Amino acid sequence: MTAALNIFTVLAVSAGTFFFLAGTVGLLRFPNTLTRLHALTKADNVGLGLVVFGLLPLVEWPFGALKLIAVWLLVQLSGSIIAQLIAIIVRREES
Amino acid sequence: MNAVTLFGLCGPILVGLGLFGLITNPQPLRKILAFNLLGSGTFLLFGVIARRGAAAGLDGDPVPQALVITGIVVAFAATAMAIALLLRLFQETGQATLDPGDANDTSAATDAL
Amino acid sequence: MIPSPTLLTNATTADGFLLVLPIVLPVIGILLLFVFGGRYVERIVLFVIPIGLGLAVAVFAAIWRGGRSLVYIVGGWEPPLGIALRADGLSAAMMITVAVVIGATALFARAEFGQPRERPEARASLVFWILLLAIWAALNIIVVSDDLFNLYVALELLTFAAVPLVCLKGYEETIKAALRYLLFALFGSVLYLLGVVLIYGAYGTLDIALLAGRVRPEAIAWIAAALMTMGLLAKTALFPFHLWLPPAHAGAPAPGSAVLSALVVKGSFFLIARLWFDAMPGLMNFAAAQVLATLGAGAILFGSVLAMRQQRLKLLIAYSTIAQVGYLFFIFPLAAGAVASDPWSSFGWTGGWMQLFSHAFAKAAMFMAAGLIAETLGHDRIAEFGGVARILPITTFAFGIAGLSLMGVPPSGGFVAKWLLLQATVMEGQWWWAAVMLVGGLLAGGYILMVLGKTLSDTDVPLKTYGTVTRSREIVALTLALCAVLLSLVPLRPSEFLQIGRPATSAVAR
Amino acid sequence: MAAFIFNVVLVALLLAVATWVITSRAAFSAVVAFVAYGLLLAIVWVELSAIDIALTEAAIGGGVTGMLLLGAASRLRETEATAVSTSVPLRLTAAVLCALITAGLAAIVLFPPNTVFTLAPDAMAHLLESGLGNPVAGVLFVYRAFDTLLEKAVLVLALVGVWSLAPDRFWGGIPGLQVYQQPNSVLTLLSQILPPVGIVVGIYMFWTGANNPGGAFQGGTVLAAMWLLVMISGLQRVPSTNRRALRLLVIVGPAIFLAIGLVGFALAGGFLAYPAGYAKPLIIVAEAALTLSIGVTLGLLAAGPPERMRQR
Repeated sequence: MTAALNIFTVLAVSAGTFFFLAGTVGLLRFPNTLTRLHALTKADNVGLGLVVFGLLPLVEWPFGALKLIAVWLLVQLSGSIIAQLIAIIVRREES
Repeated sequence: MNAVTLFGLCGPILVGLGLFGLITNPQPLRKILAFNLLGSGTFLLFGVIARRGAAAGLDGDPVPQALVITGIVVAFAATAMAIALLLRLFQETGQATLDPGDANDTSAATDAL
Repeated sequence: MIPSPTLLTNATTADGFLLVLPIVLPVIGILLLFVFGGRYVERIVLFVIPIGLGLAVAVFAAIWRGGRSLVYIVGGWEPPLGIALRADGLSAAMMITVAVVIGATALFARAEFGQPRERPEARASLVFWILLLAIWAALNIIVVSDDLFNLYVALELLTFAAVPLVCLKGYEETIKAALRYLLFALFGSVLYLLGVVLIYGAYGTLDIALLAGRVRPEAIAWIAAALMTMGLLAKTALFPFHLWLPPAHAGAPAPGSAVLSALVVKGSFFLIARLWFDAMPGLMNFAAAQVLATLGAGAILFGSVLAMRQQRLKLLIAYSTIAQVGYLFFIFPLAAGAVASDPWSSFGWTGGWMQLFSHAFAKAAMFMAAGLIAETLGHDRIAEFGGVARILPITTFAFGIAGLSLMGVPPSGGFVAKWLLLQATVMEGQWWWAAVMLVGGLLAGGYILMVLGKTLSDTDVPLKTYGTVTRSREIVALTLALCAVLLSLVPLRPSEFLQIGRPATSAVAR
Repeated sequence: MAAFIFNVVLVALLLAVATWVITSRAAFSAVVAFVAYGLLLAIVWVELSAIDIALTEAAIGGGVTGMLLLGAASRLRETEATAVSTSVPLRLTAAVLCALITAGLAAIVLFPPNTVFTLAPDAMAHLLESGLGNPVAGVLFVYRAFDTLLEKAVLVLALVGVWSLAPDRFWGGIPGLQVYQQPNSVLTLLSQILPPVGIVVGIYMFWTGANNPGGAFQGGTVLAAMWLLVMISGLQRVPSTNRRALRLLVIVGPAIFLAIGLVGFALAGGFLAYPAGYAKPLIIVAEAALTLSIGVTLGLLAAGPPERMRQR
């Protein structure tokens, strides 16, 4: 059981890290602000989600897990709103 | 080398970087940034001293840790005041520099009254 | 070279609680002013200042009568875990000087920053009084606190009170001066803090009395002492860290300049002295003392020459501060010299501190006189001072006798100070400092007489005046100048009061 | 081993970002780097087992200081072109001086004194008397309460200093915080959802600070952030600085702390001493008031000096 959970954790966290990596590459390589933003938000949300998901079996239940999920939700909230704000500014500057 | 020493070496490097920026960068905003770097390098050094003082079941000596917190608050107050001064200077003059000419004195002060 | 203070103990003494009150009172005043501001400014200030003066006198009297230090352990937690307050004769004398100058400044400033009850709250007025009380609180902590980190917080309190005072008028140049001052001061405080960190790491305490017994002359102590001293020198505006001072001190409103020049730069000097004489006496040696005094000598010559070249009175006085602060640093080679049997009863020790006290009174009086002249004429260009002595005789007189003290001419506290220091140079065989002092005295004579000569000269053109100043403010300036003269009544020998509470010298191994 | 590699990478990142803060040409990107630096530094503090400091650093270094600097950098952007650089000899001299200081300090880190001094046992020995479980809180509110009291006075004074930069005619007016001009934007949404959570977190941080990492300052900073958010999004007006209630909020913390300290004179035999058995409740009362005051003071410090008289 523990072995299975450990394998699950390794897989999920690795996958999450991969998304972070992809997002970072996108941030560095994409040509303009909007596409960079796209790379960053998509990758970060999924990446962090997978990392949190993978870590769930390792933390105490229920409060540790709830804290992790709360962290993920807060990052979702602020990340998406900041992405919107940056996009608004980009559009205003372009027009 | 263990992790504590590693962080401990970070402190002096940050102090050097901050000091260099504080002395050489002519823009006040950059000086303020450098001051913050310098301050955090100092705090880090203190943090390493605290960590090395781990005893009595604690992971670190709580006295330096508390002093660092006080120091961070004071450094923040200083930053807030410096930025307010800088922005006021900008409002008055449209510039944000302390004239490089008066690094060697006298002329700038003559209209002070 | 300095005795190890094994006899200093950390236990609250009978009147120790007196040390807390001069710190707490101004803080209460600040909080009250901040909330009630406007209508109650004058009442709050009139309440706080006389009580504060009384408390300073009480501390002085307790030490005078008891003949020993007052100690207070805050919260009952003894160092190294807690913080101790300690006041010896020197601290008490500092506290009295601070209280008198602050009190006089408050009287002087009422005309400029008074707040009539029916008028809406004014910016400059409320801010000025809060800053004045904050400077008072910070200096009172600096003279009594025995803990290096606590002193750091007090130094920052002093800086944050002094910087807004510089740009209280809000002119472009004063804002620049304030920003430059703040950057210098922050540079100084971080270096000081860096030294504090190293000291804690090496010796496990920040208590000055405990450190005295633990610090050994080794690399880490030297690095810490060098960093702390450099930081404090930047705050004291000792040559070559003086660049920020003239525009800052000249740009502040007159009562502000008085406090900045008379007291604020002395706060960090006091700490340098505490550091070398009290916290790390084992480090003090000939070379270190000579370096400090050389910088002081540089300040005397450089500051005096530049003062002579100024065209505006307030700048002239500010440059003179740079020079006069230089004399203070002679205390290091002259009190810690090898010849004097012990530092506290040396001529250099008393002379150095007399210089600090007399300069505080004289410089405050001078800046007030300069403020009165500027208010009357609408400018402070020295070249156009002809006839000032006729319309402002009391002010000119105050400026003149304060000037005597700076020149070191009797009867004045400055004379006593400089005579004692000269005496010490002879006894220590360090004649080179005597030469600098004599040149400095001549130069001071030059710039003071230049101003006085102008005010006494007559002009054909009638003097245009912009405003009038009240007699009472002139008298405040005169009283401070007379305080500097009064110090000349001190006998010309090492003061016993300034030795109270200093570690006994019997235990010295030479 | 893995942990050590993590730390090496962390340190490398930290130093790279710090170098960028100093050497970057554009001030704005230097400031952005500084915010990242603050967050990395918070992780370093976690690694050094100083969670209280990590929280403070994240809240201040990465948070409020970052906000102040970003605001300043964006306002000052147009002035950058006029800046001149310092001469090469000065830079070289400074570089040598700084390298010397770095080397000296590094030597001290590498060759620590043989005897390690620590006050940890002392601090723990008396912690029970205070009823606190967090030794850092014990130092801040019991052993060295005097420092903490002074630090609060420093904050009030800094606020006075910032306000004093207002032009005379705007004294008592409204701080020049830049308010986001579009109603019903996504920012409005954020400032409706986040503050309830943030306020709970802020209060929890203060409350748990007695026994766990956290405390008045960290909690107060979170409260300040929430207040700033609702002001910037335009959901709440920026208050006039002449309001008596606002000023009372700024000083209520220091005032109560000072009052408790003075009560100690009468009841516990010393300034800032707590009567036996009452230490913890008194500290909690002081911390609660301080949390509120710190929140308001930090918010006002970030909002800047008064710049107008009437509400827009």
